[in-house]
Amino acid sequence: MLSMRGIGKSFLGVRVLSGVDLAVTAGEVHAVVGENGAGKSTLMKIVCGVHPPDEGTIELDGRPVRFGHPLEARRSGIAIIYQEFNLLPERTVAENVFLGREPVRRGLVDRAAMEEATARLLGELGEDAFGPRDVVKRLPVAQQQIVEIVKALSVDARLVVMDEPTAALAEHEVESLYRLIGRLRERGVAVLYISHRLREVFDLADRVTVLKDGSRVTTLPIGEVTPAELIRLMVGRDLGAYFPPRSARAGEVRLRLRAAGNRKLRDIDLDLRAGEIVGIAGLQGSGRSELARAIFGAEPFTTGEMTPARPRSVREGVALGIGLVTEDRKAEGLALRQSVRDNVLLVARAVGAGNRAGVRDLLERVRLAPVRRDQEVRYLSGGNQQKVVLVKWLTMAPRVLLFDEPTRGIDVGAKAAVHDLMRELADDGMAIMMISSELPELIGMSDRVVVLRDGRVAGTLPAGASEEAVMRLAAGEAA
Amino acid sequence: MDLLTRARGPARGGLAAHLREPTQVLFLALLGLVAAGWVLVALDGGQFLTLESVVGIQQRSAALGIVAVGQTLVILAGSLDLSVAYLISLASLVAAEIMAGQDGNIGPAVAAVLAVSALVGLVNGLVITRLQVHAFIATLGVALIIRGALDHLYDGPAGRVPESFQVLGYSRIGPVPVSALLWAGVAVLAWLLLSRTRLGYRIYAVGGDEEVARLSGIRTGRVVVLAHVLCSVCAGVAGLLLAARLGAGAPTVGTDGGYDLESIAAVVLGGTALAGGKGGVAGTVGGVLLLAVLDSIFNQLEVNSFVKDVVRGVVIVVAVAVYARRTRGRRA
Amino acid sequence: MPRPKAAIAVLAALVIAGCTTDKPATTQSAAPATSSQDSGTGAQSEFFVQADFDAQLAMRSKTPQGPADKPWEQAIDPEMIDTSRYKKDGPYHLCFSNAAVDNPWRQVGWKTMQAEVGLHEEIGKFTALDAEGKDDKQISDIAELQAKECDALIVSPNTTATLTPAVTAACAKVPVIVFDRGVETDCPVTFIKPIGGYAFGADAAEFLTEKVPAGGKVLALRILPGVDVLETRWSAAKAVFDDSRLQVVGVEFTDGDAAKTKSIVSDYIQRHGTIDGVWMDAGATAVAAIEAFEDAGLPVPPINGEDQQDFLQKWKDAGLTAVAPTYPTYQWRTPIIAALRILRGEEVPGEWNLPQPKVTSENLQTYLKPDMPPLHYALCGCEDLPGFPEDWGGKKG
Amino acid sequence: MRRALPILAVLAALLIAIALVNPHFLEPAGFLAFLKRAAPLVILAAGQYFVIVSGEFDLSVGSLVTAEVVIAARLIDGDESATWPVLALLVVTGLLVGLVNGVVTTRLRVPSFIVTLGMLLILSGAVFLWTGGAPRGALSDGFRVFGRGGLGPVPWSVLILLVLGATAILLMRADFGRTLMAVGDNERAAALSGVRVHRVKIFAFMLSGLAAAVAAILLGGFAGVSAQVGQGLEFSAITAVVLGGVALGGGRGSVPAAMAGAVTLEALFTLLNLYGISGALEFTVQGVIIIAAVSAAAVRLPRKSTPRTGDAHAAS
Repeated sequence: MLSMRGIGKSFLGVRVLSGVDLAVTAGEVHAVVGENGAGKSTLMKIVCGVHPPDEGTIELDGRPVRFGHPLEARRSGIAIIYQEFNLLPERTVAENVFLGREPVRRGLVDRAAMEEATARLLGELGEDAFGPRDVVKRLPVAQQQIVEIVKALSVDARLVVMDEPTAALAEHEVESLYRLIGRLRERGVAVLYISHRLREVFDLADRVTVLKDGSRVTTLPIGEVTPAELIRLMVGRDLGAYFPPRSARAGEVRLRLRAAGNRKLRDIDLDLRAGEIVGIAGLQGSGRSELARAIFGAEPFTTGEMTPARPRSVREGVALGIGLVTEDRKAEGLALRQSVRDNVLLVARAVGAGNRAGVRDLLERVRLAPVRRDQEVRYLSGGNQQKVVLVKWLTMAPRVLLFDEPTRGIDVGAKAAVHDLMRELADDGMAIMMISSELPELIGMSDRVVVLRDGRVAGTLPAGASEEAVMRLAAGEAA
Repeated sequence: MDLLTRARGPARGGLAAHLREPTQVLFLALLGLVAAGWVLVALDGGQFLTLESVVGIQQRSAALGIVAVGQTLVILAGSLDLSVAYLISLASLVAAEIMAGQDGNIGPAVAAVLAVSALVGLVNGLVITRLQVHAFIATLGVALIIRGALDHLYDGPAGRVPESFQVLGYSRIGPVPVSALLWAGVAVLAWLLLSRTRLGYRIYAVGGDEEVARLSGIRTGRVVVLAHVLCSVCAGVAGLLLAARLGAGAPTVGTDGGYDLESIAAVVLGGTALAGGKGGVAGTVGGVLLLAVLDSIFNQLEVNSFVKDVVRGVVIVVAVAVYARRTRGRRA
Repeated sequence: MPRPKAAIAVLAALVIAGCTTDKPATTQSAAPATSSQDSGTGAQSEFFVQADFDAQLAMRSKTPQGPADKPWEQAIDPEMIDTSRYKKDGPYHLCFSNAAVDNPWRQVGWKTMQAEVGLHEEIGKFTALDAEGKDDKQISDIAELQAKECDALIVSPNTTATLTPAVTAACAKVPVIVFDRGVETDCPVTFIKPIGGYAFGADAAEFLTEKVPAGGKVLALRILPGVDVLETRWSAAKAVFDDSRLQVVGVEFTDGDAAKTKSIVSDYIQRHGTIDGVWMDAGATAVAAIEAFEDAGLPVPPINGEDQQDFLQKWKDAGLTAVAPTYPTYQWRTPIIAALRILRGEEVPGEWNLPQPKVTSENLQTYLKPDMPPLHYALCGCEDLPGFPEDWGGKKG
Repeated sequence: MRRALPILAVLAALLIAIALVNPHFLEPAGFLAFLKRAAPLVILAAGQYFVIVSGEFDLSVGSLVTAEVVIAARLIDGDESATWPVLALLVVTGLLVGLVNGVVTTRLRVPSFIVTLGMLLILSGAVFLWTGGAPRGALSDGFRVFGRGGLGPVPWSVLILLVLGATAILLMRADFGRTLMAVGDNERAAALSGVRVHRVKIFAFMLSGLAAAVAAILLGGFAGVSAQVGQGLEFSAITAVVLGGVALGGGRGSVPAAMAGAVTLEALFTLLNLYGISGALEFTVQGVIIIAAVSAAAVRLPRKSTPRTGDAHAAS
């Protein structure tokens, strides 16, 4: 039904996809798996008309198509459930589900029909915790996710794209989703299913396509592959991938958590030592970023102990010598329209301290020296932007530095540079905590890997642990 | 850092939980105010809810009410309109000049007013969406343009409205003036629009989250333009009403009434978020009535106008602060 | 849009006059308008009515009837009206619909009226509503007051044309007294006003023709166009200037804004080297105009102001050649007096023309009251009222 | 500075056009007189700049100017010895009004448009309530010297403008200014860098209040007491800032450009008058120019992308 050939896509010179082929037949559940950064979401956005491909062709029922707008894709019967919710919090469930194509009777929106259809879809999902008239902002996140699914289903799509649909769902909700997908399949609807959770892939999919580094590795019927093989296909990579050598010595404890918790985290025990890089692994929603934010003081711990002290605000965190390189650089790390210099000095200026005179040296150290310091940050590459964020914290000579997805969205060369810098900093005696969804990176960089699940520590693995071991702990099951 | 965390906090329990909608708070406040007015005026030796004062409240709020309903539409769409005051003056003059005291000219005059105001709204909307000018500056600029034209062409009341059209401004059916009926009509139409038509749904969507609306296939620019056209038409209708009341067109009637900022204040007082996407006509009607009742009480007690300004300012800020506390923040 | 000829005429007048209008920022002013007439005053205002002009100029020399020490009770050429049908017993409930209290003139007047009310025990109740300068609100106010069982209704209209229907409606129910601005109907029992704008404008203009040498350059400063009481002042002045050998080098609008006034005068001084006389349609910004000359290091030419204390003080201190025609605030006493007469069934003038004295260097000392605030109007007729001077913002001398 | 270039070009063109009609304009005396007249608006624009660059509005400055002048007149009441204490009080009042605006905006999370609109009503009501509807009292000569007098040929207001303008530029180069920009650009990133966002914004509002106080002192000094002195100044100031290429929404534009915007606006008024454009149509021209200037800027600089939905290449 849908066939894509030779799809390629770059963003600002960073190649995200190249030469990807993908074919989906009616009534098929087709899983797309791959590590973070493998290009899955970009591929899905191309399917749904959010981004046009740079190269390659898309055919629908044998006819070439080119979607300039999500609406065009939808008119062709392609619906997507986004990873980020695309809901209006102030509107009701039904209004969200039918947004942009409200049923009309005699010129007026037919609310009854709308609500009835929504209720029916909710019923099909076995969802009775909320109804079509509930306002979305009052629903828990999991239920909002269901609204998102219902919204996609309501278009009578021939192809439904689901991007990590279960990330926020509870167990029984996942089962409803299974049933629903089964029903879609019966109706001849094709489902493109993206998930990290291999169990779901094996439960649901007819075929699976593996992506790695923006290319397709293989497409197989699900019966021809075992979970272990699939993981190997996803994560297996050139053994030549280089990570800086670990240093053996871990020094004094810089930061100690005992039974620390807040709304999202419970009973966290964790030690960060000078000279050590601790990796934090876990599935989406396991509390990885929340842990970093809590330590930093942005969303403080409310219970338990933290030594030397439990910061109640960002400024207290900074005063304790803690820095946070945030996950979303653009939304939380940088003032994009300000200069490199202004961004680098932001923390120092905000707290009225820090090593300003040494900024030139620091920029040199991270090899940003050639960049003009009055350049606006938004014109820099992702890698250089990340270095700006890093230098911002280095001006404070932090004792503990937390990295949340430090290499997301930057190219390979820049990744290596960031890795080298992190190790260099650790060797200089800094305590480093690193969150990454890319397991090879996490394992390659970390002296220890702490795995989180549902806001708790699920286990700790030593350096050099296998990706399978990490996955198993993170998923809480034998995958 | 409450900036980061408070937005996620849950709503408070108890009574507050039942009063989550600003509209409910507002109408309670309105009731309270009427009661307080009753007591205060009674203590002053007067009677608050006489036929005349009830009629007065309605007459006073009709014009502002109509403008505010229009303003609600643009604010819900995430925009705002500072040009309504001058447009009202323009509309009153266009109406009175074309009518020129002749009954037969009422039809063409009304049509001309609606056309002129729709055109102004179209310009507002296009400048905002096509030229990507911030609504504040765009409508301020259009306001200046209209003002220049008005000052250039008129230096005092002009035109004449025939007796038959003044019915709109003066007659009443029982305790309900025709002007209030007109206001109610406009409000009901706007309510229908917002709650029963696609355009209404899209106005909420665009104001709530332009990106979500766009991804849902909504042509966001077109929605903003239409909202502006409707808002300006409302201002035009208010201009017609004022022309009927004044018996002539007046180049200062809009600005004297302060309809630009006051209509925005009434909308916000009604619980509609200035950022858009949240609120509705019911709140605006309540907001306008609250201001009118406040005015009426002050009038009865013969409080001077400066106290009124102070109280009005405080009421608006406090109301919005209360709504801000009450509403849960959006997903961060 | 069809446009009546009158409006085109106004438009032409405006263009020719090269007017400027209200904006907050100070600006340099327009070049003097080119004009077909040598006097530079532009076309005559559409508000100009020759008969009224003649009548008002004539009234200036007539002796008003009534007590000389109470000009607010005097009337010029009164045509008395029988009011016996309104006669009733007290105590009375008087109502007042005020246009606004938004400038010092109205402020002083309003204080004076309230004090006048206090003088009369037979007034049981006095209800006043302030329309805050909004026509629409005044219309509602008048409607609301009719319901309050007023024995008489006093109206100070915000604008002439637009308040007419409301006043007409009120006439059917209560005796109505209109003052300051008029309405376009005869239905009120009496209309109280000083002689009027023609007299004001002519007084000032005649003074300038007398004091400024022939061929001298005169600058005319107006507040804003389109206000009837101000238009008459200018049209009278224009008539006088057109008849004289003075050269009007500019007619500018100041919005009553002191900063703008000062800027305009400075610009004219800069451009013409000197200005030989300044005519103003209202005195509020006269001091600012004077300061423009002072700041330029020039002697202040003959100028007119109004009876505000700051101008009178400046006049005295700087020894100016000046005159101050007035629009007396004591007219705010008269409506109360008229209302009581009407309710007692006594005759009142149908059109109550109050005397309109002017302040000259001879009588300046009588009107100058240093203990009063600078924006106080000297002709308030309030000196004998209880609460004077504190209630008017003055200090006890 | 680079972004200030277009507005400077427009300004230069306007000044040349004025000089063609009025050669006297380019003489020192003529130009100083022009600057003197422009000074209050330029100072207000600088104050408004701080608020706008932090992503907020201040609609209260116009009525604050009026209130300050009326307060000064009533308190000084012609008494020379009261001059300095009252000047100090005016400055404190300006700062205080800014403080309230800022605190209500940040702590109570009321949009600044509404807060300052409320403040506008409250100030104009309260001050006339206090004086009984019209200004009372008189300003002393000592007070008026700042708006009227000069140091030799140079008016005080021009000197004050230069000092305040330089201070504003320095302030924007200092830590405060840089963090203020960052707050206006990305409030969340600033907060996560330890910036006290509330405090920085409150300070911006206080600077706007201070600018209004100084503008009031200059305007009151120039022409004396008047109830209309501040009318419409809030819109003029915002217009001037926007004309200088400063984006509403925050994080973009420079303070010299904002001040240049104010001078340009003033030059535009002057020019329109000089060329004898009917005073009325002047507004029309003004409106067209403002929309044209801002839309030209918008077309050059595409709208700030919303970080909410994330960006494409950050996702897998």
